[in-house]
Amino acid sequence: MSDILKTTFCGVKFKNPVITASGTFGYGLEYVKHIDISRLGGISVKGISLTEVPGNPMPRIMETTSGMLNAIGLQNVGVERFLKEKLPALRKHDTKIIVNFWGKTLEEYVKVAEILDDADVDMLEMNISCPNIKEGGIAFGTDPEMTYKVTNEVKKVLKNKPLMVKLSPNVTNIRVFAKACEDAGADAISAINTLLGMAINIHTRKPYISNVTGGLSGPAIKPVAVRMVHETFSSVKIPIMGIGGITNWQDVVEFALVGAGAVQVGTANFVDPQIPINIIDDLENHLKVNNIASFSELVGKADFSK
Amino acid sequence: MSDILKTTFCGVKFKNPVITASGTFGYGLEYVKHIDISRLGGISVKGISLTEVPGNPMPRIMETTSGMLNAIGLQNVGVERFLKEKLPALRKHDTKIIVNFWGKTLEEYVKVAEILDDADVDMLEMNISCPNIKEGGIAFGTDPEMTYKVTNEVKKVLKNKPLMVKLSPNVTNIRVFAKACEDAGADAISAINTLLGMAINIHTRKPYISNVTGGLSGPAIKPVAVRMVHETFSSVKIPIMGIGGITNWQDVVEFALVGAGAVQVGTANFVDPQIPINIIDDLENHLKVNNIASFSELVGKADFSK
Amino acid sequence: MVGKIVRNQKLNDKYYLLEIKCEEFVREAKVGQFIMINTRHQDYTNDPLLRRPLGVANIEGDKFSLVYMIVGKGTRLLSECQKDTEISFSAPLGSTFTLLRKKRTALLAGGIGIAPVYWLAKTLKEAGCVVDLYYGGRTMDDVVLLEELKETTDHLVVTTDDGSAGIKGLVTDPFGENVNSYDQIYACGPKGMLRAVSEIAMGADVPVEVSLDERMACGLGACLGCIIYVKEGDETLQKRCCVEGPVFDGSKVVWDTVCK
Amino acid sequence: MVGKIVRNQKLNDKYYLLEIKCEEFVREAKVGQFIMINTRHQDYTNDPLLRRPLGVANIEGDKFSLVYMIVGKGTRLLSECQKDTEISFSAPLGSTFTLLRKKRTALLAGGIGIAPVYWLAKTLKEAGCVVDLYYGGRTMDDVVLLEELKETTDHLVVTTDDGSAGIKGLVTDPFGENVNSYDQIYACGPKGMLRAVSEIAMGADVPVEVSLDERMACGLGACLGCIIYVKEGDETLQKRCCVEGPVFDGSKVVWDTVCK
Ligand SMILES: Cc1cc2nc3c(=O)[nH]c(=O)nc-3n(C[C@H](O)[C@H](O)[C@H](O)COP(=O)(O)OP(=O)(O)OC[C@H]3O[C@@H](n4cnc5c(N)ncnc54)[C@H](O)[C@@H]3O)c2cc1C
Ligand SMILES: Cc1cc2nc3c(=O)[nH]c(=O)nc-3n(C[C@H](O)[C@H](O)[C@H](O)COP(=O)(O)OP(=O)(O)OC[C@H]3O[C@@H](n4cnc5c(N)ncnc54)[C@H](O)[C@@H]3O)c2cc1C
Ligand SMILES: Cc1cc2nc3c(=O)[nH]c(=O)nc-3n(C[C@H](O)[C@H](O)[C@H](O)COP(=O)(O)O)c2cc1C
Ligand SMILES: Cc1cc2nc3c(=O)[nH]c(=O)nc-3n(C[C@H](O)[C@H](O)[C@H](O)COP(=O)(O)O)c2cc1C
Ligand code: FES
Ligand code: FES
Repeated sequence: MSDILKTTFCGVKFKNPVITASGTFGYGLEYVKHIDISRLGGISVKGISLTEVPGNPMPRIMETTSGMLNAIGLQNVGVERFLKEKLPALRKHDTKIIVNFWGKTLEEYVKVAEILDDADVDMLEMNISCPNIKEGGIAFGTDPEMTYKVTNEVKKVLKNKPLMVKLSPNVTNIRVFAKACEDAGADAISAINTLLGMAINIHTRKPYISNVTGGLSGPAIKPVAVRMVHETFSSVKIPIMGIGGITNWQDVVEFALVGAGAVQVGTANFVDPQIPINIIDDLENHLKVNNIASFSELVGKADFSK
Repeated sequence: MSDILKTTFCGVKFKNPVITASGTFGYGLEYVKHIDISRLGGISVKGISLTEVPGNPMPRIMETTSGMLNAIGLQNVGVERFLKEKLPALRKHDTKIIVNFWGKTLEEYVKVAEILDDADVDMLEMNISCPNIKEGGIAFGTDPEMTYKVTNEVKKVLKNKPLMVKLSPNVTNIRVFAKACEDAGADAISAINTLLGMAINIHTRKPYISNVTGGLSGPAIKPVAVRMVHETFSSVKIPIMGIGGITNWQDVVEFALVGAGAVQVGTANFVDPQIPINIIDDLENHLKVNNIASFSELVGKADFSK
Repeated sequence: MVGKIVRNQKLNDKYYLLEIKCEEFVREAKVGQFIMINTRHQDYTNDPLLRRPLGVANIEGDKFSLVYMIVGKGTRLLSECQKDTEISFSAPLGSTFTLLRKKRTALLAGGIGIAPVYWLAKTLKEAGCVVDLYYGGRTMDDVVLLEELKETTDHLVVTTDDGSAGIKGLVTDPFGENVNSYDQIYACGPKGMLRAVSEIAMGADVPVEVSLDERMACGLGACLGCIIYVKEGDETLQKRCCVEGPVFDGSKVVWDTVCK
Repeated sequence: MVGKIVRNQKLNDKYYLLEIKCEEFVREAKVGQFIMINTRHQDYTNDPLLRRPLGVANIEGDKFSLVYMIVGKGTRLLSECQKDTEISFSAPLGSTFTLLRKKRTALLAGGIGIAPVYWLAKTLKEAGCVVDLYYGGRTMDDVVLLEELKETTDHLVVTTDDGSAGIKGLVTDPFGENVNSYDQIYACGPKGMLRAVSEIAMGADVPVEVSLDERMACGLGACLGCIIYVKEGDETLQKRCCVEGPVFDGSKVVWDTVCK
């Protein structure tokens, strides 16, 4: 392994820019039997909250054309159990750990952040964009003032860890939200979370997802994600982690060109757990063959001249 | 052909609820060589404006995973030439004609509507949601007050024709826009137009679409469209025409169950011009086999009980 | 893992038997486990997107078999795969049936539920058990591989809803009459049937293991899309069908949350 | 329309020849036209979504041929289609080459541009024309069907960028030297080449027809995705490559808008 993929993203040194996305990679450990997770640039773990959360009733997932709907409802073991039961084992693998977290209230966001700030993790990713829970989450992510407020309050208590804020695509103008995050002191932005979608079983006439609506992810949404990363890149100076429908190295280059300093692979981990590893190998090969000195040379280099 | 598919939608009597979507069916005549267009419930023609419009520079289209991007830029012959050169030939076919129209300014919207109100067409569909033009269009469709205003002004001049307003999915809350239309006197709503998306050619590093961004359509977006029709149905009483990713009769039933009183088939016309005809045949068969007396019996009948 | 298709045999209009050669897989697989299989050309099409869960139905030498029913696009694509092409799938996944020696066992299969039961019957038989198989389907097309099953069972009782094969009626009826004569019950099939079987077994105080189906995205415990609620003492716990399952203790499953 | 695959022959690692039987199509097709072809199992997968435009490369009896180059997922899927399977496509689409009798004609093909030129050469030859074909490719793999082409041309000049087959250099070089000896020029290939050919022909005042490629969604004039700008008198008009094209008068195309 050469150094060509090494990527510094808001101060954190990743061995490569390919990170597995929150909610699609469990607590990392689930994949140990299937791939060598220490090959990954990093892992963003399943969204953690102050206390254990059981999530939504079943059914929670459904495949759609080139995508899937999910309404897991942020089931997680809570921050204490995560730190005690999951993190130590995960830390044995040489990869960066990003903790995706959320709260039902402003106070909860701040409290979880405070706890994580002192934990042995590399970066925090604040989820204000989960479409599948009633309280918190999306309510913070679809109102620019709330976005500013939660980012600002959380930033105040953080002494050690960089804060990345994960944005929702279910808004009229993502630039406004990106700007609110930057103004409030966020160190980075990740985009996008899932698009709100829905599917009905025409035989039972019931929604395929018990929560009625769910988040749409996968290759189907990639064009929307690329557009939103582009819009975000053109409105803020802080780095952006690009997410949405990535399944191969070409997709990663596409996101980099519109401004993603690193990327997350989500649904593709279900399609084949080998995909992020393949992407890393193929990306390294692409850079070498084309004499591109480092991944960062691609970032924001799309050519918009006529 | 039996009567089972006959559908009255805001006063207009369609022989069936399957209409071809604006921009995907030209002025209707292009398809005459390929299918019997008189089989269709109706045709929504390419978006018409006051004067001829050349549209955007090339390239204008690109395939994406299970979808496509387009930025045609509303190229059209203008309302006068449409009425003189296209409509008479189209009228020879026994199907309802919906004229999709737009303006660069409020005044243009009103003027085109006034002209069409006296023309031999069945219904008007006001496009306030095209993402591919700088002036007009989307500006009216992403601000609820503008939506109210343009709908209200256009409604004032219409004496003969029902007005359907076509909504954009690129908003935080489509319910607000649907309500604005209803309050302003719209007779129906059609949803959705395309999602704003983008794709980059990683070899040239240029956008695949000269306009940089384009509208995403096709099966990829169906879950978003179904969700938005559901949200619209739960917030207004006027009828809704469901659009987005429909490729078969099952999709039509799904849209009907969440509240679409009729549907439009768009990108699927490119996939195979035979698709709307197949849908009509299959839908009729489905109703018969299941002893459903009419299409309208399906509308809004999704079961949201737990 | 990657294997080579040895045969992809149509059993009838609905059912197929797919035999795949893969030494590595055969070494690891245990009875009751399943795989996530790619039904499409992975590199250049994304529809269908996810892999599909299928139970391991048999193992022989360096080959394993799947039995699948045509349901939607994934299984239809699978049915078109040609002999000798390579196909990719996960390592064997999930929990296993408890294997017993020299016991009296009843196996119940409903429709495509025969897949894991087929291998289970063979394994129990080899371990000296008495193996009675109660196998129900909607019509005669839903009961397959009867010749093979006769060889690996002591009694084979077939039922169909319409009486087109075997006894007319539900598979739980003839089973219910004999439940007391068994040391262990195993079942795979529709959830309603598994619930009924579990209730009969519990009534007779016979241990029962069921193999449950849930929609799955990852198949390896990461997505939390496949939750089954299970009682343990006073608590109701969330179990992942793909890791802690698909085989569960039928007496502990909270059936009201599973059957809807 | 639906036809049956007679053969899907690999010519080399990049190029395939697909022969399809369909009487109805053969009756209607004219030289220069193209089809929109389904490259996938239409009912149950939507990726790739759109049909792909391919030029008609030959017609013989009740069969027609396509020559295609592997570019992306559509053409890759096409290359896997088996003999005897049914394949669906549109009726013949678009404009045609102007057919002449007993004239001296030069045909130019660049790479996969050979597809419509192949049939054109045959047709002109049968009409008593002198047919000189200038055929250029990047390497020897990009010039195919040479044996067949020799039979239907009077002179066949092959060029490659790297000299691995024929003359090393651009196809426009040997053509440019002879341009004055022709009554009519026809060309199909990359846009840059078509522009160069058109400019050479215009310089020598010889009429030139070019067959242009644009991305297409509908192929029948409805989507307005395939616009080509063409001068008529003082006006610049918008033409649809799929209806008014793909064959255009090379001297009228506004090349600055086409080549980017
Ligand atoms: C552990 C396990 C073992 C299984 N073993 C077998 C077997 O041996 N043989 C067999 O024929 N079938 C088996 N099934 C069911 C099989 O997975 C589905 O029939 C199959 O996924 C349908 O896919 P499709 O693309 O044909 O249908 P589609 O309807 O197109 O599938 C759409 C989506 O729904 C999911 N889905 C649909 N039906 C089911 C179902 N019953 N269970 C879970 N997910 C479903 C699919 O995975 C996919 O994501 C098993 C399921 C599980 C969970
Ligand atoms: C009128 C016409 C005639 C043609 N005749 C032939 C022929 O005879 N033989 C042949 O090999 N090719 C021909 N082409 C080009 C051929 O259509 C493309 O190579 C093919 O569509 C690529 O599809 P893909 O899925 O393999 O590639 P992908 O890259 O996956 O295609 C993605 C999208 O881009 C479009 N696209 C990609 N390249 C082209 C291109 N060069 N022109 C137009 N659209 C493109 C595809 O249609 C698709 O929508 C013709 C094109 C046109 C317009
Ligand atoms: C099953 C599932 C669970 C998810 N859970 C979370 C989560 O807990 N927190 C979060 O921020 N995003 C979550 N996401 C969103 C993903 O991290 C990612 O933003 C989204 O899926 C788009 O990327 P993709 O198309 O590559 O999947 C989840 C997505 C899926 C499919
Ligand atoms: C090439 C193209 C052109 C379009 N032009 C118009 C238009 O002129 N006016 C309009 O209201 N919608 C237009 N649309 C949007 C469609 O009518 C439809 O709302 C959208 O494509 C979603 O439906 P689909 O997924 O079935 O295509 C266009 C769509 C496409 C693909
Ligand atoms: S299928 Fe993902 S956790 Fe079970
Ligand atoms: S491809 Fe649609 S108009 Fe030409």
